[in-house]
Amino acid sequence: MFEHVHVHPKFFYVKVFLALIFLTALTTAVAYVDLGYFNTVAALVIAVVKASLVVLFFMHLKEQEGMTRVVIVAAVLWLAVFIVITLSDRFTRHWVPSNGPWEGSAITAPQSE
Amino acid sequence: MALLFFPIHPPQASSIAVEWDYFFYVLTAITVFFSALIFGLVFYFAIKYRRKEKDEVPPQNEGNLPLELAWTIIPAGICVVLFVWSSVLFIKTQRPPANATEVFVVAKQWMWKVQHPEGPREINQLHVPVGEPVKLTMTSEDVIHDFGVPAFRVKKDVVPGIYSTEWFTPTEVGEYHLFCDQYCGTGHSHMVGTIVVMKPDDYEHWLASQMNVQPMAERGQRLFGQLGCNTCHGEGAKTPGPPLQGLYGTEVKLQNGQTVTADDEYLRNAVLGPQGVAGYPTLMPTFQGQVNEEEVLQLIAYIKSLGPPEERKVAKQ
Amino acid sequence: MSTVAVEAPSLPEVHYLNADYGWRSWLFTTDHKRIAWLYLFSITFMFAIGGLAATLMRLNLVEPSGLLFEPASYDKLFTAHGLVMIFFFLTQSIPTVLGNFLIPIMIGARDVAFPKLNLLSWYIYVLGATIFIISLVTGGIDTGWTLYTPLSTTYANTNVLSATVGIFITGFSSILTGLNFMVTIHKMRAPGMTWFRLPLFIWAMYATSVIFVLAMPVIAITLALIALERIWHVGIFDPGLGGDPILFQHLFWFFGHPEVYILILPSMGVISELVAAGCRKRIFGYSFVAFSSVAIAAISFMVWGHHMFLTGQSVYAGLVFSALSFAVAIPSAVKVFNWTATMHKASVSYDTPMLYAIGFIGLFTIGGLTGLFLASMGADVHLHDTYFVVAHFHYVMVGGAIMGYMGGLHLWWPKMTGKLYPEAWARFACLLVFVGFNLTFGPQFILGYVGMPRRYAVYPAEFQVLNVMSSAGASILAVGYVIPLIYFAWSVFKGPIAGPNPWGAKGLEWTIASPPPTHNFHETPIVTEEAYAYEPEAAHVG
Amino acid sequence: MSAEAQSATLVAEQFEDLEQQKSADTFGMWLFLVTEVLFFGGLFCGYCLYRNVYPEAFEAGSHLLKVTYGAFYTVLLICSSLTMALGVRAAQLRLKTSLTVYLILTWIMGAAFVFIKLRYEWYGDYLEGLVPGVHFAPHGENLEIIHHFHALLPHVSLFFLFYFCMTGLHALHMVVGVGLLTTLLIFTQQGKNTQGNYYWVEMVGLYWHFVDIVWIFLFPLLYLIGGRYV
Ligand code: HEA
Ligand code: HEA
Ligand code: HEC
Ligand code: CUA
Ligand SMILES: [Cu+2]
Repeated sequence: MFEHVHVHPKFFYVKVFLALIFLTALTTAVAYVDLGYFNTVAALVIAVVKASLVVLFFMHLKEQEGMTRVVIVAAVLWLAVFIVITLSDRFTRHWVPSNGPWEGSAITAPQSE
Repeated sequence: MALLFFPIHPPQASSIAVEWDYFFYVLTAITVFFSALIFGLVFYFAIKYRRKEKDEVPPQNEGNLPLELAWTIIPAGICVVLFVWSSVLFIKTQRPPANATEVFVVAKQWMWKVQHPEGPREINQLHVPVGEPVKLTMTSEDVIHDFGVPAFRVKKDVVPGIYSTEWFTPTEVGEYHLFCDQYCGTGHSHMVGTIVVMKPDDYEHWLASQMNVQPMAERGQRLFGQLGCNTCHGEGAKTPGPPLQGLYGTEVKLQNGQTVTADDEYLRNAVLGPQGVAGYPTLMPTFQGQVNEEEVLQLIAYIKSLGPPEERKVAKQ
Repeated sequence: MSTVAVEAPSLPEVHYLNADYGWRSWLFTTDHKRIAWLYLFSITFMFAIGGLAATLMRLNLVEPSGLLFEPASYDKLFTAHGLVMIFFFLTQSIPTVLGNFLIPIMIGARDVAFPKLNLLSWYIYVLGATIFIISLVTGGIDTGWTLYTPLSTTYANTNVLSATVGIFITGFSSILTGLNFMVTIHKMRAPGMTWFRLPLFIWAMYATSVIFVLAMPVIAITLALIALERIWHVGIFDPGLGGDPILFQHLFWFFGHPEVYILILPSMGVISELVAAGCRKRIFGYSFVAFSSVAIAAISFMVWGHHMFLTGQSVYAGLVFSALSFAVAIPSAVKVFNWTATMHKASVSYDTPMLYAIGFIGLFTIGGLTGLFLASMGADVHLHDTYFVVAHFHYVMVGGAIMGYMGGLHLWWPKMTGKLYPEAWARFACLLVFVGFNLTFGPQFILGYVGMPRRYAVYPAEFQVLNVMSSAGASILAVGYVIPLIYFAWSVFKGPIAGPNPWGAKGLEWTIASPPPTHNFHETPIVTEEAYAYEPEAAHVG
Repeated sequence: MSAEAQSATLVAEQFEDLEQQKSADTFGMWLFLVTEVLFFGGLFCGYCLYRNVYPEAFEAGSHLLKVTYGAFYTVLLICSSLTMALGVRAAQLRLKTSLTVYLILTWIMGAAFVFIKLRYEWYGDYLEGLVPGVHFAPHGENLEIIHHFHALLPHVSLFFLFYFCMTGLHALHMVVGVGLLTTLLIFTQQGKNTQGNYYWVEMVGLYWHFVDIVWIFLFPLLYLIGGRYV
């Protein structure tokens, strides 16, 4: 039964490795270019790509059964929900809710007397 | 309800309390209805279909899709209604009317310190006139507290480092409980007080009878001198700080390119430490630890009293 | 077989309880059934501690000025009560006792996937509980079970550090248990045991395990941050240093709300089994009940902010949380209605387990519906942090979760011990619990509406009558919990022999001897039918 | 020993066969990693919050770190991931010698990571007064950078708090990983990993790669904030 194991050639791993090294160089280089806001976006996108490479090929997620994939996606999703909602609180705390249609008047500015 | 030996509802003493109770009764009705329904059915089935023989097996069934849908959709519908209604109510409680009288509250373990802009200060008491909206601006010197007045159906956490607001319009003259509702340490249950709602005349009378009345803004002005603020913010100061005249309510440009509104909370932060206002060096020293929250409120009152926003805009152009 | 079995049932010669003797055979066992017993003893001990604290609290509240304690001691009592009940009793209760005992049997496996890890979880639990108890006896902790900052990080000068260490450690026990159960349910099912043939208890345990795995790590790291802040005062939650005290509440409730479903979901699973067994009927709408467990688990991760409506949380975030809180009520409602419908045209037994199930359905409905008051932001403005909240969560946790746990214990006690408990006493205790419970927590709804804040050691005199009622109820409730303790112990020695299937119920666990042999099944069962496949005329009692 | 009997001794009693055991173990490991994601997740959440509240302080803090270190660690960890992956492959192919070599290489890189981090980077930070709670008093050039960004010291301190918590937790995982590798090496010498049950190696591999992934995120989030052009 052990013979059914799917063994990749060495070169398979070396390719992934080279891609990772390249992306590391890229992310470092990009940091030295002024993209303003997009510096962060670029850094994160590259990090996600790198992480996916590791998960898919080094960790053989591609060969895992469906459930494992579901579990991984769920974990990342929950983490995202967690972070997004928490931040959304902090950054909308000062929004004053406007009058709604039920009050019959138009939107008002934040209260100041 | 003197027939009962215990209260079954709190006094209904604010404008929101009426609306609130109405919503509460509806919720209660729904709860009673569904609880009675479920209890009733369960008891009824339990009696009607009780096991009659030791190894009896009833006919089986798989379920019923229309029924499932019905008891998914009906509660969902009720929930939507409740959600909208409660949210509208909530938003009302969060938006003080523009004409509200301001009162300032500082909580600390374990007391409530209240300042009226006109000057009077109280501890664990708050005097307000009946029929006028009151807006509280609250902060804490230590842990999180909560300013709750059951008779008014209002409550809000009082968080250190943040100005939280709460408002109500008292409708009945009387004395009501003020509770600290957020657990804040050993003295939590002693952190109670009284809200005294008075007829407008009585209230004026009370205001006048207070000793040592100095309006908050004046106290702030005195502090402004004592702390040396005017060495930088005064007329012709050597080290230039931004002029504070008419600052309140305007948009402030920061060095990092953002603009923020100079509201109470911004002023609080600005008094306690540099904010990075565009066009000025980050020289303002930090006053954290040198002024307490009440004094900060007084300074803010003073800064606010320095003129309306319009003048500033004109002056800047 | 339509006639009652004539020959008296007898105990099997060798079973998991007598397969081996001596304390080593218990403390080093990897048998999931024995580990269930280890947990049963430890959590009952913790329940007694939590209950003792509750009793003292209720005693204190008889007098408006506090009958027994200074506020400082009262604060330690309710903190100990909340923490013990939540982290050291209810979280473990059904999963580690009934779950451990039943999951492998119900899915037709010899044991859980990682038996050694299972034992390790128990040791971790004991270690955490010991540290926690030490922190209690050496001075206690007075922050409330919610550990809000900056009170817990800066201002409290009680044993916050050691208590958090205890909870931190116990959290890992739960993580490992959840992981173990998930793998077991995925990988160890007997041939033919498809997902939709699983008993609903397994579905519920699965959903619970998912929450264990996803939520427990967050509380672990949060507690670590508290410790860090206490030791070095670095300012994560301290507004004076730029920190945000409300961040703590996000971290806490991101765990905290899923945690309350950790408490209720297993109980819901048990209720499904109790109702099926008590009615000898397939659960009405099996797949709806099964999926609602999963739906509850999923939505439960997105409603945490309903504990923070009044903290100064953004109104917009509040709206989202409120809407989702209403959404999570729907699957709960679906469950309640399906259980009720199952009883329609059933053969309802009046055995104790079914009585507990009936109690659960009613009380959980009340508890859940009062949860809707709190999920309504507008209503929460007045009810937040009053006794209304206390009443709400005791209705769902004591009236719901513990009723389920007690019912489950009664249903499977004959399986665990091979003995029957005295039915009359059991029904009497159940009745006491029901009456005492309602008397304890019913008045608290009114108390809350009238305005009495929670965590008050002293209170205004006008609340006294309601408080005395509540305390009176608590004493009845306490008796209702102590009686089972006695008759369960009695039954182990003197109880009549139960036989493999005393209830005439369906399920793999009823096909094997009581108590079961060490490896549960002599040969791996092959499952060919759905759960609860009751065939008319085929109930086999005995 | 026949293959049949040999595999029987490897299967724990609760399992039917090795296949079931292997898939259970692997799934268990993945689940464990999920809990790890959320364990780190709490810190990431706090990090995201404060980074957005005090962007200038986080930029300033980041500029006090040395990109060279960060980049070097990243490359080191990627290399170690490669050797680990090749180690798993060697175990699959039952190549005892090359498995040993790969494990040793991975071990060395892991240990080097921890050593350099503690001995040079963290100790350096300590000397520069960048450790919140213990010794936080940035001075000299560092202080200038902080001023340059108009950042406030307490906020920069928050950055360093997250820096130390996150890299600290990561380093702790590295230490555990190195311990696991040591165990694996012993097992390998006993021949346990090259008789078909390569999945112990695979599971340690999963863990190792996971720790690598965490670093892949930590590197840009901590060392590369806001661009380096200043
Ligand atoms: C077992 C634990 C458990 C469970 C299951 C629940 C279930 C629910 N809880 Fe509860 N809750 C707690 C334990 C639990 N809670 C605890 C411990 C606290 C306090 C924490 C602290 O501060 O110390 C708390 C506090 C709490 C609050 C915060 C209150 C405050 O502090 O101000 C809120 C607010 O939304 C809330 C809401 C809900 C809702 C909407 C549900 C829903 O899931 C309920 C769903 C169930 C039903 C709705 C009943 C069945 C339905 C029907 C029979 C049909 C009819 C239905 C409709 C018409 C919709 N809970
Ligand atoms: C699972 C959870 C759980 C359970 C079961 C209970 C059970 C009970 N709880 Fe409570 N409770 C909480 C969870 C729970 N509680 C939480 C989370 C809080 C909030 C804490 C906070 O604010 O931080 C709280 C708070 C709380 C308060 C509010 C305190 C305050 O805000 O000031 C009160 C007041 O009446 C109370 C009462 C009770 C009572 C009377 C019981 C009764 O049901 C208990 C009955 C049980 C017994 C009496 C023990 C049975 C006896 C034995 C097992 C054997 C005896 C021992 C030996 C022979 C050795 N609890
Ligand atoms: C050493 C000089 C100095 C002193 C003393 C000083 N400030 Fe300032 N203040 C400044 C400077 C410079 C700025 C603008 C730079 C900044 O905020 O980063 C400023 C900004 C402000 C602002 C924000 C103004 C705006 O336009 O947004 C307020 C409000 C303020 N100070 C109030 C005070 C108060 C109140 C005191 C006394 C308790 C005080 N300051 C003492 C120098 C000073
Ligand atoms: Cu202040 Cu409670
Ligand atoms: Cu909740």
